[in-house]
Amino acid sequence: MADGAPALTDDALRAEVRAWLAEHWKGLPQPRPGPGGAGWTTTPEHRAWLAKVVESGWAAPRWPTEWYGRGLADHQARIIEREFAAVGAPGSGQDRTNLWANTALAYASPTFKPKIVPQLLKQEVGMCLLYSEPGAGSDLAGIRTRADRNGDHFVVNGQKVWTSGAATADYGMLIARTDWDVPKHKGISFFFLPMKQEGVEVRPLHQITGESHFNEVFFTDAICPAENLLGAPGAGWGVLQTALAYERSVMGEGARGPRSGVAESNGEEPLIALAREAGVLGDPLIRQEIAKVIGYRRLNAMNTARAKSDLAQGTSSSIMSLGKLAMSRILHEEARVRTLILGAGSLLEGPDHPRAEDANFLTLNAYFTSIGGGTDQIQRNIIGERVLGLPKEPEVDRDVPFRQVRGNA
Amino acid sequence: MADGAPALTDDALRAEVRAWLAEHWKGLPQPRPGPGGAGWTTTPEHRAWLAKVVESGWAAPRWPTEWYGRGLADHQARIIEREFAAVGAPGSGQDRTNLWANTALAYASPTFKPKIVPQLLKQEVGMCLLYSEPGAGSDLAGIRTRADRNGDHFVVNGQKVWTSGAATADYGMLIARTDWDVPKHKGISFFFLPMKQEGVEVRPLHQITGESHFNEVFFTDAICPAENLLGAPGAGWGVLQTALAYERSVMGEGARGPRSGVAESNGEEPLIALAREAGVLGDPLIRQEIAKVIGYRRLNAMNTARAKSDLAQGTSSSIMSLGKLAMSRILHEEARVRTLILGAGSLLEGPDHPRAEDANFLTLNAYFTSIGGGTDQIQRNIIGERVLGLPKEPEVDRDVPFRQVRGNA
Amino acid sequence: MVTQGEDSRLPVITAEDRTALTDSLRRLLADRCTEADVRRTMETQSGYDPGLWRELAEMGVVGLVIEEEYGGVGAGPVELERVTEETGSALLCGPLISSGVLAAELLRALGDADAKSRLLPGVADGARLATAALTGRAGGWTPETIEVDAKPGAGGGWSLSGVASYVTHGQIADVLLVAAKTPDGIAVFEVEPSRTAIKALPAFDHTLRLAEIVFDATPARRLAGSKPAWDAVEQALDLARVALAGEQAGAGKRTLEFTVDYAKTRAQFGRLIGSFQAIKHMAANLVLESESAISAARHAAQALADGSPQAAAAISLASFACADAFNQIAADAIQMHGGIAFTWAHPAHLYLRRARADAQLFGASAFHRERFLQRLGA
Amino acid sequence: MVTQGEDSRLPVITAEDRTALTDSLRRLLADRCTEADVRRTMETQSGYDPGLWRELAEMGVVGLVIEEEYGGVGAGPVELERVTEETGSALLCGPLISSGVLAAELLRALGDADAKSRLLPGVADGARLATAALTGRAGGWTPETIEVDAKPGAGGGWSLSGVASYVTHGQIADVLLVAAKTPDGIAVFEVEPSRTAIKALPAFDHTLRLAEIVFDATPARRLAGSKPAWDAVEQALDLARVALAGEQAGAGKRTLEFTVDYAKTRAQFGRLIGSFQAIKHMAANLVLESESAISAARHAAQALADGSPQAAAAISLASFACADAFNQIAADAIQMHGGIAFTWAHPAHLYLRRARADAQLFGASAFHRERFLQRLGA
Repeated sequence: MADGAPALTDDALRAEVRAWLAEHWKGLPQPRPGPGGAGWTTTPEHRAWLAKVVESGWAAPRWPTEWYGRGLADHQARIIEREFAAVGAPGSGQDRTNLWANTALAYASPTFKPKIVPQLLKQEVGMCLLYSEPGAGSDLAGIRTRADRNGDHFVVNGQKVWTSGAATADYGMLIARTDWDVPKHKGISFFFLPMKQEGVEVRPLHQITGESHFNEVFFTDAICPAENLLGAPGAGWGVLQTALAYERSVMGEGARGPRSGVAESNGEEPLIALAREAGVLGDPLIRQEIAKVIGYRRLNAMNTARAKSDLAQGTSSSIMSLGKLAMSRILHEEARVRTLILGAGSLLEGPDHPRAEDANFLTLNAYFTSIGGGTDQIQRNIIGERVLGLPKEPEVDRDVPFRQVRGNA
Repeated sequence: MADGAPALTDDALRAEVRAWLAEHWKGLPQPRPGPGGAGWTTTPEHRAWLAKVVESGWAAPRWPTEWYGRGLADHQARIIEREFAAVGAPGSGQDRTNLWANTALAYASPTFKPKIVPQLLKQEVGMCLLYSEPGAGSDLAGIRTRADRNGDHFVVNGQKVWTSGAATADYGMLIARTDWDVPKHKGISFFFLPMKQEGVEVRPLHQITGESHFNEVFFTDAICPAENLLGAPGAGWGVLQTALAYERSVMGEGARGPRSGVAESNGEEPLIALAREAGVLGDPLIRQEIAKVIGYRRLNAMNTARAKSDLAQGTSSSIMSLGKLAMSRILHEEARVRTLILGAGSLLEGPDHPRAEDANFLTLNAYFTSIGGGTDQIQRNIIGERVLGLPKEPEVDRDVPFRQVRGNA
Repeated sequence: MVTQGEDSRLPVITAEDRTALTDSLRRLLADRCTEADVRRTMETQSGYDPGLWRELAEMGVVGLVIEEEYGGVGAGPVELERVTEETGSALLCGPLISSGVLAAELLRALGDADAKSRLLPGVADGARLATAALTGRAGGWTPETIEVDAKPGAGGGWSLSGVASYVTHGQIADVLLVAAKTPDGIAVFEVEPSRTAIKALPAFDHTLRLAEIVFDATPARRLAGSKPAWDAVEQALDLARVALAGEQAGAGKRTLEFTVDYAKTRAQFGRLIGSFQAIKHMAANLVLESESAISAARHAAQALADGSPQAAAAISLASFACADAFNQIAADAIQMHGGIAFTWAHPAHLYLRRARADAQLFGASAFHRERFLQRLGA
Repeated sequence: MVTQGEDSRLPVITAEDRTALTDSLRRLLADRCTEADVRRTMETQSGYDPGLWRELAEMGVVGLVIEEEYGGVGAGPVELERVTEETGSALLCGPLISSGVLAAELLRALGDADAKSRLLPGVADGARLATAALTGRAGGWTPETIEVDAKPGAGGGWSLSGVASYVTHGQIADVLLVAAKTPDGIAVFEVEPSRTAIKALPAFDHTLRLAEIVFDATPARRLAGSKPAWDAVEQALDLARVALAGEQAGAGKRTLEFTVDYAKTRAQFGRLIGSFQAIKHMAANLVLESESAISAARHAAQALADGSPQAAAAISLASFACADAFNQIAADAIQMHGGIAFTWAHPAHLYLRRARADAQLFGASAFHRERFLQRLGA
């Protein structure tokens, strides 16, 4: 036991959680999960419940007791999560799933950490990611947003894109360059930037699909207190890698499907239902294509389940890193097969043509997965290098001061 | 006119060729073309005919008169070729198609050229290519066979693979390293190596298909006269590029199909005939796949025709470089569709099962096109860089003395 | 200049004429059909630029394949294909194929002299916009998909009832030709658009206009013809398919070009992204697709011009090859651009939308692969 | 240790037992089933190594899924699949699936107590080799493809006439089970191999043995069964498919491993080839294929063990996913090796040949995709 607390048996722990839930859990008004994991459920009742969970040590039971945890091993933490899940109560397992809180716990400064960690666990603050830039898409180490030290704070100037939730966020997890005279990976620092200030301007970004889920964010002499620096100055690349690992591991499960929300009949596979409705379920060619796509989806689910089971057994699994690439194929292929099923029907769009809307939306939005959060190409590099151990490409700019890197002159 | 000869009209030229052919062409005993273009038709009658064609200036009419040519422009040379083709007489157009003779004409030394050029045009000598090595597959500049100057000759040591016709060849076109202290492209020289000597050992290479069309060739103090050097010492890479350009431009047209030689019925597309025979021509799925493959074949033929027509009109065409990549896809896809058509029948092999033999042979032999003569991956590099003008990859060994290149220490 | 056979279209304009035409057209489009023009035009209700349309008509592009005696140029499929390579490349918005090709060729194929002399001159000079309604709500452009029934009425007139859909530029057409089922097979009718109920369908390709047209005892004039009407429809569809194949080939080529240009200027990881094999090899594969599409479209045009018995096979091959090529190029182009192409402001999605539309019009790839095989005797 | 339900196979050996078994098996195969052993064995007439076969039998691998009362281990699909991952990885030659799985499971599924007690002990201890002839010359492993007719004879006996083909290891079988058509539907018969004409078929996968068997009024014993005989055949086929899926997943994984190892040591252009994106990205795609195949095979095994109503769908999914994955891995592996893999001496083509064989046995991918969809209710 990390904190020297007396060891609890699994059964005793389970009984304790059940008793606590039985006493406190009364349900919540309908929860409203935010899009893509980046938003927050913001009802006062929800926040009150979370505060209670956090203070009782159920929110992050793997964490040490001084940080709202219980210092429990993974398998006991999972017992707690299962009990919460069984009654439908949210808030547990944040030591596994809360990107912001985990990053802050690991890297925040001694003065900032006590302020921000409970707020994050209780979801009292809105958050957004400030990584991508127009000039640095796949190559995050090539960012040019700058943060210059000025006494007890940093002054931030530059631009970020593909940010969701920026308009309502209290803080953004920001990577910015603090040193231009060292190689590109070494001059980056990681901040919790206060968003609600004059120097931060948020503009909607019009996507290929016609929607605007994302923002561009412009910084003009925005101020960030020095205590909001995570990790040492210039050590931001390492902090970022930790934060990205959280994201990638969930991206294989969470991509968006069709937009229309047309109810699918009786739990049948959506593609089968669509083909039946379109009167082409008897087409042998279409049947093969449908089988392939359903197959891809199920294989990905099986891979994810196997990875989780490996993890639960203490074996680290490399399968998790495949999910994003698999999902990219699933979405693009499903879009293709939906188009095949609809035929000329796919020419249309708009609310009167929800099936076409689905197929066309998916066709475009699939790029959100195959480009966003690291392109498929980057993902293949990662799998090749980290999973298979294949050698890296010669990196021409790895040891060059960033000022001298092509395109930064 | 290159030689100041009086200009002939097209009609006069056509009449002259026709008259000459009418007088001399009596047909030949059944010709036996060698495999893959590397072998030779070797009947005495055939050689006698070729000698007559060469001496009359029809073999290489674009060449200057002192080299058996007539100094004609391309379009007049084609008139000659068409007249030869019309009566079925071989031997013309070698200024366009004879790899060996063109290479020798361009680069052979003043003393060697007069000996070798007529022999090559008359096909009195057998030839083979000595390029690839076990350690240098795609990366021909990485060869390690060495040729060391010793007075009036070079001493050759090393090993080559994927050589066809080596057992019967009189000369091999050899690339070997003559300087180890300059970057890898700069230390290579190009030779016409006499093959019939003690220092040259030829061993059959057993292919994936079970056949042995290729050899490994081992050199142990083999001797090559210095006059057999083509181009300057160390300038072999440039000679090689010229020679390779000839090969690549024909590879898109000349890949091998099925092995069995089962007669295809009545000129019907082979895949249609196969599916009909197998009783699956009504299968909608198989029909789509057949259509795709026939489509690929026809598109490639159309591309080739368009490239030739562009060339004939004096426009240089980049399409030619696509043929090899296209053929690779055609062969692999045709193998796949043949397998699909045969189903369980594809489990078999041998003379009693010629259809299966075809499908399985093609499955394996398709790699001859997708790997041999530069892999598909190399071919995509070439198209990307030379056709599209995309930037090269950083080449880590381009400027490094060959002795210091990885794997050569 | 014109020597036009009945079943084959002999070269009627020289190669030099053709080059001059495509050169002027390219210049006009570079000037008047920029990305900004396309975006502006596609947001208008009519979906075309009347000023540009007039210029195209004056240049002979609108009446390109219409016989000279009706005010056209009298050119053939080969010239048409080269022209649509240009208009496809520029993403031209408007009824060029609907009016100048599909409807005009249907009139020509039917051979109804009266209809031709009444209608073709206005189509050729661009003053009137024509289209043809040839399929029902299932799409497919086959006789079985027609959902309009024709009944003979009094005085030689007919009346139509039913629905036609995916009618290209139906909402702006002055002349409407309709394929309908009669007791003695399919026939083609001329209908006054104002006598029908025309509903504009919202198209995913914003540069396209589609309509659904409802007929309810709508008076119609049956067009005479020397061959079965569906044969005439097929002839018109085949010429439209050649035009569409050219459009796809030209648009695919342009998409590849601007994508390769981007790969030559965008740096990541300290290198131009075009130096990475992931990008370079994708581009190399697309060159093969793009060049094959051009070869296929031109070959189909030539086969049709020659009156080759293999023309239908060549056209279906071009239809699926060009559709598949353009779709793959447009899709990969977005991937190769990365995040920047995921925005509304980037032109890549306009080409992808066009690619998806073109892949459905006048028959999708699976249909054409099947037809190709049938025409090969399988 | 055994608690075996009728329709579901509950875990009968612990996870620790399973790990111990696969570990010993892996060691045995590493020692006795090297590439050299495979090449030697595949050139023998029988196509298996009797000494190794005895050791496999002693280890319990041959009788793995045979009930304990007949000398087997009484394990289920989950253990079987883990075992065939190992044998597939090593390219084991021999009748493991034919005898120990397909024929043994068919006897179990039919439930003919007499036949089971006569035949299974010999199969379980490896002394007798069994196989099942379940399809005709069209292949396919469906009732329609059966070309053997059974007629009742005197004294309760039957006689068979016709042809069975693609009989795995038919030429070395001591026990031959045959599916044949009777007037009252398909039934399964036991036939004395020496009473038939067995022709060895040359297999492209040299590690496999296939036979065509001709019956000409061949005396046969009809096996009793509590369920329709084809249901029993399907049950046996499904277990064999799980075994085959495991074999494919294991072989695919191994192929990828040695290919990646090659890419880590082979230098071209002054770099290890695995550093080129062309190679690296191909390998990354294959990791997804390989891991998906393993997941699919294991999931199918578990579904069958659980007696899940979704088991047939899961098995068909595994069949096409594993076949397609192994084929793609084996094909790309050759490309990634370059010239060296184009030689007879390189093992890559042995895996490609196995991949092609496995992709046909007991139904090809298109068949399984169709069956998968049907089992999903479509």
